[in-house]
Amino acid sequence: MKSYEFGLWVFMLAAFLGFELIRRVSPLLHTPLMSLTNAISAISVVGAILITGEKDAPTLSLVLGFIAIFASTTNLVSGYLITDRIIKMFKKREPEKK
Amino acid sequence: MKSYEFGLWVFMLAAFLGFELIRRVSPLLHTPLMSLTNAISAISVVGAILITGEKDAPTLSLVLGFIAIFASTTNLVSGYLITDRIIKMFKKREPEKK
Amino acid sequence: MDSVLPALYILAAAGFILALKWMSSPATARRGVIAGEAGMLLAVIGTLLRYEVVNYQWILIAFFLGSAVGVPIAYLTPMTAVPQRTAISHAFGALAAALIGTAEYYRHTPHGFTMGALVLETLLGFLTFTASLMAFGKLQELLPTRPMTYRGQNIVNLSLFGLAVVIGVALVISPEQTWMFPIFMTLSLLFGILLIIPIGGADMPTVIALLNSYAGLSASAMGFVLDNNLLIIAGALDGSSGLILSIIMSRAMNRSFTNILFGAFGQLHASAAQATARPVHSATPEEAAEILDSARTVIVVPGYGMAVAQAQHKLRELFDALTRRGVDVKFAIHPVAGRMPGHMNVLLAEADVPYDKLFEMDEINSEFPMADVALIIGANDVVNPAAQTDKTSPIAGMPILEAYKARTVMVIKRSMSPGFAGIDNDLYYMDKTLMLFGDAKAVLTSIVKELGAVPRAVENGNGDRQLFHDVSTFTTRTAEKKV
Amino acid sequence: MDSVLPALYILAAAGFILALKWMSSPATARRGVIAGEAGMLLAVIGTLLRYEVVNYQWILIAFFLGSAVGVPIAYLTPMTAVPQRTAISHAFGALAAALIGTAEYYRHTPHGFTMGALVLETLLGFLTFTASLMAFGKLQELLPTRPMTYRGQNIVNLSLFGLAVVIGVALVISPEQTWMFPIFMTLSLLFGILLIIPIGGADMPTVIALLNSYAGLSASAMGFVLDNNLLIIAGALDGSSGLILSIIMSRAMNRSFTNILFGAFGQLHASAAQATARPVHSATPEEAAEILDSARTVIVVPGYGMAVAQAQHKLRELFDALTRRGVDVKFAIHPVAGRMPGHMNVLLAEADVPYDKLFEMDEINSEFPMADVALIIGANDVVNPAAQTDKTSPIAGMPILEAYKARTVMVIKRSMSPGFAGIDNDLYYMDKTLMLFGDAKAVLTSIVKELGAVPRAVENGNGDRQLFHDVSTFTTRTAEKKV
Ligand SMILES: NC(=O)c1ccc[n+]([C@@H]2O[C@H](COP(=O)([O-])OP(=O)(O)OC[C@H]3O[C@@H](n4cnc5c(N)ncnc54)[C@H](OP(=O)(O)O)[C@@H]3O)[C@@H](O)[C@H]2O)c1
Ligand SMILES: NC(=O)c1ccc[n+]([C@@H]2O[C@H](COP(=O)([O-])OP(=O)(O)OC[C@H]3O[C@@H](n4cnc5c(N)ncnc54)[C@H](OP(=O)(O)O)[C@@H]3O)[C@@H](O)[C@H]2O)c1
Repeated sequence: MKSYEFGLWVFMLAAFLGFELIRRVSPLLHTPLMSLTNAISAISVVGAILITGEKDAPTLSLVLGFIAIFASTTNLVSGYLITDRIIKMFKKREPEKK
Repeated sequence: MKSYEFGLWVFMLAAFLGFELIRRVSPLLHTPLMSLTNAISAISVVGAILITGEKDAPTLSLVLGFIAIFASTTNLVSGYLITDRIIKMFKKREPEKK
Repeated sequence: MDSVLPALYILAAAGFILALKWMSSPATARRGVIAGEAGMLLAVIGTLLRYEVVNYQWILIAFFLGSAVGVPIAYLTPMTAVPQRTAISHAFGALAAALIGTAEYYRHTPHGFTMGALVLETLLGFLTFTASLMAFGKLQELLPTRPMTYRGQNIVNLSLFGLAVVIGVALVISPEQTWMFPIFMTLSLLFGILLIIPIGGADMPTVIALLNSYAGLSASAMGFVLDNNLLIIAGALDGSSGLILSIIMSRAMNRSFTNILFGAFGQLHASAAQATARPVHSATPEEAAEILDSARTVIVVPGYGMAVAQAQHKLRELFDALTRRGVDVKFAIHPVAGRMPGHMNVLLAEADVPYDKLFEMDEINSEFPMADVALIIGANDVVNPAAQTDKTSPIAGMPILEAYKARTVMVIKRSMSPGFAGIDNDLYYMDKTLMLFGDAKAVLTSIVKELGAVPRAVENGNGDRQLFHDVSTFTTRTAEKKV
Repeated sequence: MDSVLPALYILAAAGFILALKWMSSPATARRGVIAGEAGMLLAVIGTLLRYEVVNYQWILIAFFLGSAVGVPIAYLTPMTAVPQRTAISHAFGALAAALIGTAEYYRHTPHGFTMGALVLETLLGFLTFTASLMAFGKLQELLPTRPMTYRGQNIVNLSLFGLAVVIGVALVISPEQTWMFPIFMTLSLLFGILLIIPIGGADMPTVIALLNSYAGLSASAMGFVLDNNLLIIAGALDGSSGLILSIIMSRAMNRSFTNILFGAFGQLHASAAQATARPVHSATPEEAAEILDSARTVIVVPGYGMAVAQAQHKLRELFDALTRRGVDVKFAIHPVAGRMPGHMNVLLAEADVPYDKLFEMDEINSEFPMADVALIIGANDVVNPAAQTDKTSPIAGMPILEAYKARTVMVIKRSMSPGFAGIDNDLYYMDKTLMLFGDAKAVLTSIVKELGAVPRAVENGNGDRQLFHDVSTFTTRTAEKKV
């Protein structure tokens, strides 16, 4: 089987799964959801590492890869941290419940 | 990449997806759900065809494959038909709604 | 061709996924079935067209025979026998998977990871095969339904299973030792039988769901063996479905898997039902008809007894008669009422009760205190207040329908004998409870007939309906087993 | 090693899936973030350990710089600026994807399917990059926020896009023609800019969600290029998330995608807001405090104005003061109140309002008729009854919060000027409506201060609370723009 064929299987399943998962997210959390998916999209860092770290990478790859790693790391770090910061704000007031 | 590795990817995604999908099914429909998944499990027919239809299949494969095709076709046919039969029973009473 | 076939498989998988997705609500369920059928069609065509497949005659004959058996099963199975059909169909599916694994072993004798998958496939396939047959036998009452236990049973079963696993591992290590395979097969088949023997007939639905899950896993494993994504996906969907249903069921019964598999629950408590002679009020169908007619709101709680008596059509007639008289009738459906998930829903749907009159436990429990009558038809455990009040009860903690909060409770059953859990029900002895002894169908028939005779309460000149009966005046008799 | 790395990737993907799964409710959301972080960590480690990766210094420097920029962004961004941050982060993500595609093109010049994926990756990457930068500019008000339109704009944009697609296809057919690539790049970048120019600042949130979806698809395409399942999965999850959010938003605004992308909506109706001089009742903060104090139930409707004024903390103080006085205070959250999905929820959570006091539109709409006071703070479109009554209104059919059904309506805003949709709001002219003109934060501050001064209504000897004001006695003035 060709490898892109496997890619299509994986894409189809992941897209369905994404729909089911996101549809369930409470509107309360749509803002942190946006920053979380932002952070997840920083997965490009994987591709960036692969092209930058390669043996004998040409200068073009090095330069573009460097920028790409920088850009996705920024996303990665700020995305997770800000999501965490937002999530921490959501709390039930404990004393009121008891 | 080894082919079973792809299999693991696919399995992981499909299992998550299955959980999300089934959790949403209304209890109203749990009985037809059971017969539907029954029908889907008749997908074994694919494997059965592959071993029976092979060029120069040994007699053992032929016999076992034949039984397997028979068994899964029974499932397939009765599973879908009975699900359909059950589903047709579920209806809102139209006159009452208007 | 070579790029079309994989596309067919991907579309087939999407069809299965959409089938489950659309199954989530009655409005889209039919579309779901069609998507599932389309998926299967694509899968079969996509397989038949593969260049490896050259030999068609046996395949077509088997197709034909399978359809010849499948069609009558689909149309002749009564709705009450759906659990049995499910069981037998698991048996068929698992057998197919196991046989394919066996054939593949003798043909190609795979190694490594693939052999591991093959061992898993055949183990689960064979054990699910015999276990499902046993479950079928118990549900169809071809076999004794009570759990059969003996000392050391769990130890015997576990050692057998352990032995099967050991041989399985040995096979993975040296697949060429073909002499081990028949032993492995036999052990798996045997374990399937022994697994079910100690489980009571009433626990079968949960077990069946679990077996569904095993059958799915077996199909997934087959996908790994044959390097076929479609099988992996369909198997995984199946496997999670079975697992979730069994979790839902055991949660609604407030029991754990281990308890079901090793507990021999039904047996344990059957003895708890000593008919302590306590007085109950009983009533005749005429009296019941009068009370129902004068009620404003009635909540019907159907249970296993309604299914056994096939009383759903009569119940619909009662529903129609009462609705016509202006009574507000609702149905309260407990998640494990009856003997399989969604059992009551299917039966009532079969009898044309509109599904927007059926309410789940959480939706309706708050309405019982406002209901004039709770009419319990062949249900027992699902309305037993002991679940809430008695911490030592075997069903303690199981969520129940709070029928005991209704102003009047009417119970249709044949005797004072207990239900599936085998325990007494205090609800029957309450002052506001009236017992209508008899077969559910017979009693409902009489009530419907009487209702035709009773003049409509609203027409009594009195505009507003009122309950005019005093339950305590009804015949009091001492509870005894009647069956 | 060779069997560990793929396992790391699979676990990473599972981490992302669990992250989204646990994001579904506040109780599990933190666990979700941790799962996401763990997934990312595994992905990065799994990549760094791959045997192809031999050159670490640049990678580590870039890591360091990225973190140095990312940490301050995370901690210094005020909650009101979250939409902008999201936009800039999409720009970064898309840029990374596009650059990786470019590097891969010049290094390996793939063919066939892979080249198709690469073209898609760079097209979406570059256009999302510039489009997100533009969106950032509009949200941060570095660029004029109103839509900029000119005749034939759509035709220009579409032809540009068409040209980019044609060159893209040509590149797929003959990837060796490297001279085409820079043109392709430039066109994609340009199209991103032109796409956003005609869209109003207020439509940005929907556009941003859509760009999120594009960025996700771009990452998925990268996965196909680099033959990397993890990228495909993460991209697909991202893509569907963006798509669903934009669908939710446009549905809640009762508009279509095409309308948002080509409609230049904000512009169109800005002119509709002619301040017809009609009389309104206005009140002072003291009067408002009195009314609130004497109410039993108050429903607060926050909107964009609360966000702009950063009034959420004062609002919490008001909530506390009223709750202490025995008033039942609830918050009604419209799905598109504010300027991004979940905007109000985040701000109120930031100010420590317990989230079980926040109610979605469908939950709370039935409660407005029973509410003594609906307190509208900087919201406008989401409570405009024209959506229900006036079929010709641009927001006709958009579901609204039915604040107009409350016994008394109080509105805090700075003037009579309209909101995002640019249309007048009849709610303000109703007899039971009181306008509290001023900045939301300032007005709330005064009300809270006054509340301290007013003696508690319950303490007036009169046990049961009663509304003792007659709205029509309040100052009537003629509506004019105040800003
Ligand atoms: N639904 C599921 O998925 C599922 C799965 C596994 C286990 N279960 C278990 O099954 C039980 C279901 O509860 P349930 O309340 O529905 O049933 P139940 O507790 O088993 O009680 C059924 C009652 O129906 C009466 N009955 C039997 N035949 C009758 C007839 N022909 N006419 C009138 N009455 C008749 C019986 O009393 P008489 O003999 O006196 O008539 C019996 O008390 C629960 O304990 C549940 O845990 C359910
Ligand atoms: N949430 C989303 O995801 C999203 C996405 C895209 C579009 N939108 C759109 O945004 C709109 C949101 O509706 P909305 O009711 O929240 O807001 P709105 O209709 O835009 O109205 C906001 C109101 O707040 C007032 N205001 C502004 N600054 C203020 C301040 N400092 N103090 C007090 N009041 C102030 C303004 O009136 P004054 O100038 O008189 O003060 C204005 O009327 C909807 O039309 C929606 O379709 C939302």
